[in-house]
Amino acid sequence: MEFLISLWEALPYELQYLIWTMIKIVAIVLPMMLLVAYYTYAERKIIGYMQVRVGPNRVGPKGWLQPIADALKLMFKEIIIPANANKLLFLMAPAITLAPALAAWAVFPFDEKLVFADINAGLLYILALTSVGVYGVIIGGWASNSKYAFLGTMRSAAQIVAYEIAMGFALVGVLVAAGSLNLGEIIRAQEGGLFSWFWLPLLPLFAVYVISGVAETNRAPFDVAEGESEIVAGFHVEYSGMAFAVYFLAEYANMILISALTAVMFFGGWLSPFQGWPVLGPLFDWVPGFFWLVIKTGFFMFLFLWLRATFPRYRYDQIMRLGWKVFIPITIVWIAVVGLAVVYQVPWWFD
Amino acid sequence: MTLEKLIFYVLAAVVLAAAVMVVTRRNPVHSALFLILAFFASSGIWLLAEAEFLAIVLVLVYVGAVMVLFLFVLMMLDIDIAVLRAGFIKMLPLGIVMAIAMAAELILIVGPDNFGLEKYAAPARHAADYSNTEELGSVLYTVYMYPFEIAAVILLVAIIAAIGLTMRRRTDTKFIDPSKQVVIKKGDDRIRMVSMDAEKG
Amino acid sequence: MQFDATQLIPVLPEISLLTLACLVLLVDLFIREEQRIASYVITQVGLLVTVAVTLAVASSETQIIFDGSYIRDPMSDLLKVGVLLVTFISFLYAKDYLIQRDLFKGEFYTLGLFAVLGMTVMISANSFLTIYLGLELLALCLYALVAFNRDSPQGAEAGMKYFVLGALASGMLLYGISMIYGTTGTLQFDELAQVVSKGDMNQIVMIFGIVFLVIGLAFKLGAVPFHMWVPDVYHGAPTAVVAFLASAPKIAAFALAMRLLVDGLAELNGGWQGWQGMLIILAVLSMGVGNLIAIAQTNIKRMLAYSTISHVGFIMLGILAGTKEGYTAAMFYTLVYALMSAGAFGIIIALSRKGFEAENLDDMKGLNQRNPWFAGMMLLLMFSMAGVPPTVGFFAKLFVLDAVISVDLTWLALVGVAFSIIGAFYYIRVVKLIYFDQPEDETPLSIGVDTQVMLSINGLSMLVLGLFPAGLLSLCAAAIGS
Amino acid sequence: MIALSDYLILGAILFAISVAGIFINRKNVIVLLMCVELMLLAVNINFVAFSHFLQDTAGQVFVFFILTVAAAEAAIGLAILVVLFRSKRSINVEDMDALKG
Amino acid sequence: MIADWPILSLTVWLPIVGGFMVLASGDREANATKWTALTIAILTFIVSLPLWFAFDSATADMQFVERVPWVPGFDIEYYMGVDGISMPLIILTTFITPLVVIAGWEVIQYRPSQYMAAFLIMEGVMVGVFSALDAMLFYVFWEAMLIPMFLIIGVWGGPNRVYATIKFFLYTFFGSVFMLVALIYMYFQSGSFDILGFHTLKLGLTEQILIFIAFLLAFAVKVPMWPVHTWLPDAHVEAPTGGSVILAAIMLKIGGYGFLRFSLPITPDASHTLDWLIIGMSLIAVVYIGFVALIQQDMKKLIAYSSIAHMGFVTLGFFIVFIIGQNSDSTSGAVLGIEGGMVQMVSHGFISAAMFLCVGVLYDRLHSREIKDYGGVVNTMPVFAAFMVFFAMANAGLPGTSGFVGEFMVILASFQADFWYAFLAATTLIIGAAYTLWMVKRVVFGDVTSDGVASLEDMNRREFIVLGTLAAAVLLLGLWPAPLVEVMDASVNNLLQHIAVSKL
Amino acid sequence: MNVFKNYFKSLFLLELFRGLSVTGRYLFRKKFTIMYPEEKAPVSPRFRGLHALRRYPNGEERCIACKLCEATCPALAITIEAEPREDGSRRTTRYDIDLFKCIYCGYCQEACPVDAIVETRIYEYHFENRGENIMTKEKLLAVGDKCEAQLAADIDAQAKVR
Repeated sequence: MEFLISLWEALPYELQYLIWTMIKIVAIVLPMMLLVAYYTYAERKIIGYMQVRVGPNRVGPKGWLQPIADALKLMFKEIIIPANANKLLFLMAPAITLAPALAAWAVFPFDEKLVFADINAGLLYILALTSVGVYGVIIGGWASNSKYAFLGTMRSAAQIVAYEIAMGFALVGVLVAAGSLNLGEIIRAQEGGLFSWFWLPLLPLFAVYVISGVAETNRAPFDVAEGESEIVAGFHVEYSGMAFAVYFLAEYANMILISALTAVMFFGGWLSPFQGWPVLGPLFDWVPGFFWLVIKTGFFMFLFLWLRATFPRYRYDQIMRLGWKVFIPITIVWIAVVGLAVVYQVPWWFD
Repeated sequence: MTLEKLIFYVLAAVVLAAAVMVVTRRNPVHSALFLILAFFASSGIWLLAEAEFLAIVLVLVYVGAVMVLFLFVLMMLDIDIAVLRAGFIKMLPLGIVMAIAMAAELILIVGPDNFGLEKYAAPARHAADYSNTEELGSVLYTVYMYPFEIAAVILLVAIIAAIGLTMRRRTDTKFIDPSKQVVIKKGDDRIRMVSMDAEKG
Repeated sequence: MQFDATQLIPVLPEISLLTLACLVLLVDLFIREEQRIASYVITQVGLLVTVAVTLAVASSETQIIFDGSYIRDPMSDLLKVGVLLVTFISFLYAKDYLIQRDLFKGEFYTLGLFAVLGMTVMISANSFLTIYLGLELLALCLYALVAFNRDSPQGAEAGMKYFVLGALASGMLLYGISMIYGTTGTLQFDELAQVVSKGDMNQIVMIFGIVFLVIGLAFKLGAVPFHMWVPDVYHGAPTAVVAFLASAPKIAAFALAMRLLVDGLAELNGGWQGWQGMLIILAVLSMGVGNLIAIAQTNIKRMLAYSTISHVGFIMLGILAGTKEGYTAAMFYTLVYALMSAGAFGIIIALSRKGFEAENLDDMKGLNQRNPWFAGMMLLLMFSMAGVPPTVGFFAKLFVLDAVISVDLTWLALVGVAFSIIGAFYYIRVVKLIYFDQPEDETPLSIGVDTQVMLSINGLSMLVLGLFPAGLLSLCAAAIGS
Repeated sequence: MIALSDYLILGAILFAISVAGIFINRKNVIVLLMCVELMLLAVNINFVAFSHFLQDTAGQVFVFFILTVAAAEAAIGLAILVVLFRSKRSINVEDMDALKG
Repeated sequence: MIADWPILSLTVWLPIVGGFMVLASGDREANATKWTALTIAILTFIVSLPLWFAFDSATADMQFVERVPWVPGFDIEYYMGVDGISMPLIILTTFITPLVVIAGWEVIQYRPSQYMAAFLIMEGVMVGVFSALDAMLFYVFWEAMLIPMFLIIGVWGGPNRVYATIKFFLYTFFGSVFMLVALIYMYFQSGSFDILGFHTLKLGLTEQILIFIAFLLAFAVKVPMWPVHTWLPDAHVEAPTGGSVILAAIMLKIGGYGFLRFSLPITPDASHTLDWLIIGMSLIAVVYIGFVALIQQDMKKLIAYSSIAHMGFVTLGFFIVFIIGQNSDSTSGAVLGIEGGMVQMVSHGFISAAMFLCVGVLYDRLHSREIKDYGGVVNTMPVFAAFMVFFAMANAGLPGTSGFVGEFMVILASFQADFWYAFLAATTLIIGAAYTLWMVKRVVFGDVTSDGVASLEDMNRREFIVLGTLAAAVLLLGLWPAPLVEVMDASVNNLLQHIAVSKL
Repeated sequence: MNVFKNYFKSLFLLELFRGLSVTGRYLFRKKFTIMYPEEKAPVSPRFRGLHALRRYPNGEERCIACKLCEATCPALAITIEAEPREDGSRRTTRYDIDLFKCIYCGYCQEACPVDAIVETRIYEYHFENRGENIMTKEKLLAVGDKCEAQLAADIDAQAKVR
């Protein structure tokens, strides 16, 4: 052990820094992968339950090993590259989708002190990264050299770009209310228990953000990009094996990210819901912030599945209409309201 | 050579390589993708120049929106690549000569003679709590209020123009108004009874 | 900086225009097809109101507000009024054309008004930033307007060419601006002028920046050798759009040149080292190429495009003189040219009708037999463009030559004069077609009363202004000021 | 330390490449548009560098507006391109031959 | 006091405004339009008469002066006035115009209102040219003249009219723009556009020569002098009769007037230095063009060339003054040269107008100008033949007609300069007689050669009035030229004194 | 009023929440999933599973090669060839059903005048090689032999409605 420490100290500073960073990255990415795996399991299970079925229950007790089995299967499956496909791009595309979904976690505050990189423009960083994710879809669909994949790409790209605006606007409302782009600051601005969180004063923005998030990730009921009944499976129709698995991973990682961000932006991140309340507040003081964060994130992750189980797929023009003609005006109006409220320090939230 | 400098040179090399690819690639989609790469790399360079906000905005706006639009259009239009590149080779040597000449001339002007470290010392780094975004924001909404408003108008114009140019209302499509669909009640809303005379045999 | 509402008073014309544009946008959304005329009426009334507003806020002093982004001076007042009135005229001409071709949509007026807003912003710009934004606002609207007729391949092609070259020009301009910013550290014209007068910058970099600046400017003005887009745009765009494009934006382009070169860099106007030399080359080439190629044209819109190029050369002559008289002359020329151009295209529009585009020179044949009055108007316009007295075009040329000779560039004046003789040839060829040839098409002209009145005013103004040029000239002189 | 000239040389080469690109890609409209974007990028690098070394926000503000305008420009440019393609079924510059004289 | 009235302005603007009225009245009431036009033309003539009668021929100063600022920013003024040189030409203009209006009475069927208006506007503008004392005002009128003339030839001209009219326009436009540059240049030297101010302006020789050349380009084209005369035959041939008349009778005189008003007084030294050039060109015009006229088949062309030859006399008269000045101390010879040129201009105004009208009379009947199509006209049109012979004699310089006076004075002056100049000039009397009379012989005399000629009718009253008036004028001037000479005497003397002094 | 109500409903997404509450409630419902390989769902006597050819109790195959089933088969899955046997009776020499074509409509069963071709309750079968999808006469008879008791019972159970 001491040998190890001395070895460590012998390393040059840059290398130390690099290794530390690597370790931190792994510390975030690995649990994330695991979470994704079990999120897929949860999805199948929960949707099954809502459809009055039990869902996967064969692999392992209650089906707990199902995700592992899936992963194994996908890993050993051949990656078929379609004729005349652009091979390089075809293989790059899934990685491009996954990378931003994971990179966004870099600025995410898991707890008061637990942030990988506490940068000032955290919110912008996240917005920028999520906006890059669309390239995986575009490139993948285009490189497949397939009509269905291409149709899916077109749908998906238009949809993502459209909802990104509404989403961005919703976040503008948050940053106006919080007065900072730093995610930690945003959470700190929400201190004071359940009703001080931004979901209440920013209720319309919250709704828009959540729904846009669903649309951004191409999840039901906005999953026209996959549209199995119309275009088979959309942009990733030609993918199989590990390449497909990475897409899959990215989709779920994105869902988790959106859920976590919702928790941070509108539900006070690591803050306790009973903070500052007479009795309950002290009672829950011992609970670590990370726990609250997980609870909140978990709820929104559940919501994703719940929505999928409940609603039928939107028609494409309806999606566009909703995004452009409903959400964007709503957000703009509410940003103005919030702006006024902040300027005139309207009581309860902004005083 | 400091780390910073190393990063700069690597990024600069990436930008230039990507730029060369943009102009020489056969397939416009590849060009577009290389352009995205160039944007990414220059965003990194801007970070080195302490323009964090712009660096992120570059990625957000350009990579996230403008280039998506490019790719979207590029992919949607059925472009015959072979035809487009005919004559490319003929122009290439001339283009290279032109680029080198122009670059040489420009470098002479903007090179170290006029803009070296002796003339322009590198500014000190900002403190950790300095927020580039905040600084830009505060001048943007005060000193540059007027240009800011005009920029808003420009964006409005872009919307109007783009929609006006490309949107065509199709007369041959049939669709249902979803809001009407939703408010349907039992009974009279659903069906309409039409009394018709029986056809005479 | 505390916000002060009185600051907004000088900006009232812009505010009025913006309000108007948004109003048209909204109104147009909610009216039915057959009520579309309302958009037109609102636009025109609004333009006149804006003229009134501009006049109301006009004064002889100079105000710089918005932390140096905006300047209101006598020049801006006059040019704004010019832009607004010329726009009014061209919109009036355009109306019937648009109605006949199913192009009568609100977007035309919305985009047109935003373009006018862009022009006023340019006219009132006091920093590179503002002028760039104004320029782009104008340019974006024009790109869209050129491609406005979506079913016309020519229009789309023209729009594309215009767009690519316009964007290229913006790039050049910006590169020049960045150089100037780098070496002087300011974007504001008044501060720039101070820096320049102190000589507080790197001379070589400055010249270099100005080269790019002038190239960008030349692109926007359509000066040779950066003129390639002009004929194609004039040819391809709907005539109604060209009537607008060829008139009011020229005034804005003049303002652009004045603000860029004179407001900030006036001190650098020295011989071949400063921008004067560059402008001389551009001016001579523009006059030469414009006039010579115009002769070979069979399409009247193309011909007028080349004529524009040559007129731009003449306007540059006035600017490059670098004296107050020169600026006054160039301003006079610009305003007059805008009027002439609007009128000429007004006639072309009047000759067109549903299903028929008057485009070729041959379509002018025998106009005198079809409608002697408008033949007369076209005669006046053409002679004015050729610079034959007593029309006002002569005085425009006279003042410019005057300015050029006053700075001992007599050879340049001779060159200008020589090319205007060549230019006279193709203008009188139009007159020849109108008066001496038999009409190929005997259909009587169907022109609305409003167009008739405006065309008559426009045509006769050539004569009236020619007989009494003093008023406009003294306005211009006052606008250039001390 | 990175000198101002380094940034400017990068901008200059980028500018030269984009101009050459416009020259050699005269047939393909969409690549022309991309070259214009590259050109603006070069300008932006210049501005950012100047802004950094002059310690003046004006340059960055200018870049901000250039980005805004360029986005609008791209939208309109592509719209025109689509209109063009609809009517000609091609974006080859050589097919743009309706206008000459 | 009549001299205080704005007679010049009236003379300029009455026909112009009247012209626009005629234009506006349109062609529905063609007759009324014609009468209106005639009334205006005659009215203008009447209005212009005080210029002659109230003229003070004792002084060389400008009279009937009107001066108001026009474009203050560039020091351009509305400055008009007449002296002995310009006044007769104004009267000539106002005199000829009604005749032209009458001449076009029945011939012009296509848009008579425009035709009449063009002539009226033309008249006003030409009077403006003669009366302008501000260089820019002069230039404006000078160029404005082109527009109606361009239309007159182009719209109502012959089959080849488009070529002719564009050639006419470009030649004259080309010539005049260089004058514009010269004028602007002088504006910067003197600080105003006042022509009289230019007269006293000190200029170096190189400057003078350049300015002189600029003026020469303008005036030589207008006169026209060899070798820039080629537009004239084309323009004359293609122009309608009225157009030819105005062109020959008045517009050519403007060039001559320009020499007197600009070239000589403003650049005396350059004129002196380059007088060999002008004299040479004039003599070539007189002799060579005379021979060219001899071989013409077309009557109008013949008269056109004869006009060039006659105008050669005028320029000869103007520019021999320097040589005379060298040869003798007395200015009387020089005065004779210039006054001869002036008289020649006026007289040529009458004669060439009459000749063209004669051809017009024939052309209206047979629609041909070819000499060979005629012959024996005297048999069918005796009255006309009489007129034609008379005018031909005048054209040839028969003593007793006005043609003789001017030519004689110039030749007389030439003798004082150089015998050979005079000799060459005098030959023109012979050549002129040859081509004119030969034409008359072939057209008027002999047997009736064709059915066309046989069917000719003699002149009607309208034609008779026109030609009769002109004949009277020619006779009057030929027999009693003294008043005309007297009127211009003071001004010419003043001019000569002025140019005798070097500006260097 | 109605308009107002609808507006209110859509503004607050009431319909959506109702939908969510439905699925939310079902989340906690008791599941009636059958653990398939261990448990099986009851099968109706009319179930149309794998085909079978029956025999008479004496062992003689019922099929008389009337080809009614072949004629009626909408998917053209049945192919029959027949020739007289040595004893003169008409019997099939070939009776193939292509299970890839068959849509299990049961028309053959309906058409059969002698109740020869029937569909059994067998639904668990699979193929491992190409060609196994063709049920030949032998295979069909084998299936019939195997489940004759069940088949007879099912036919009896339906006798009233046939």
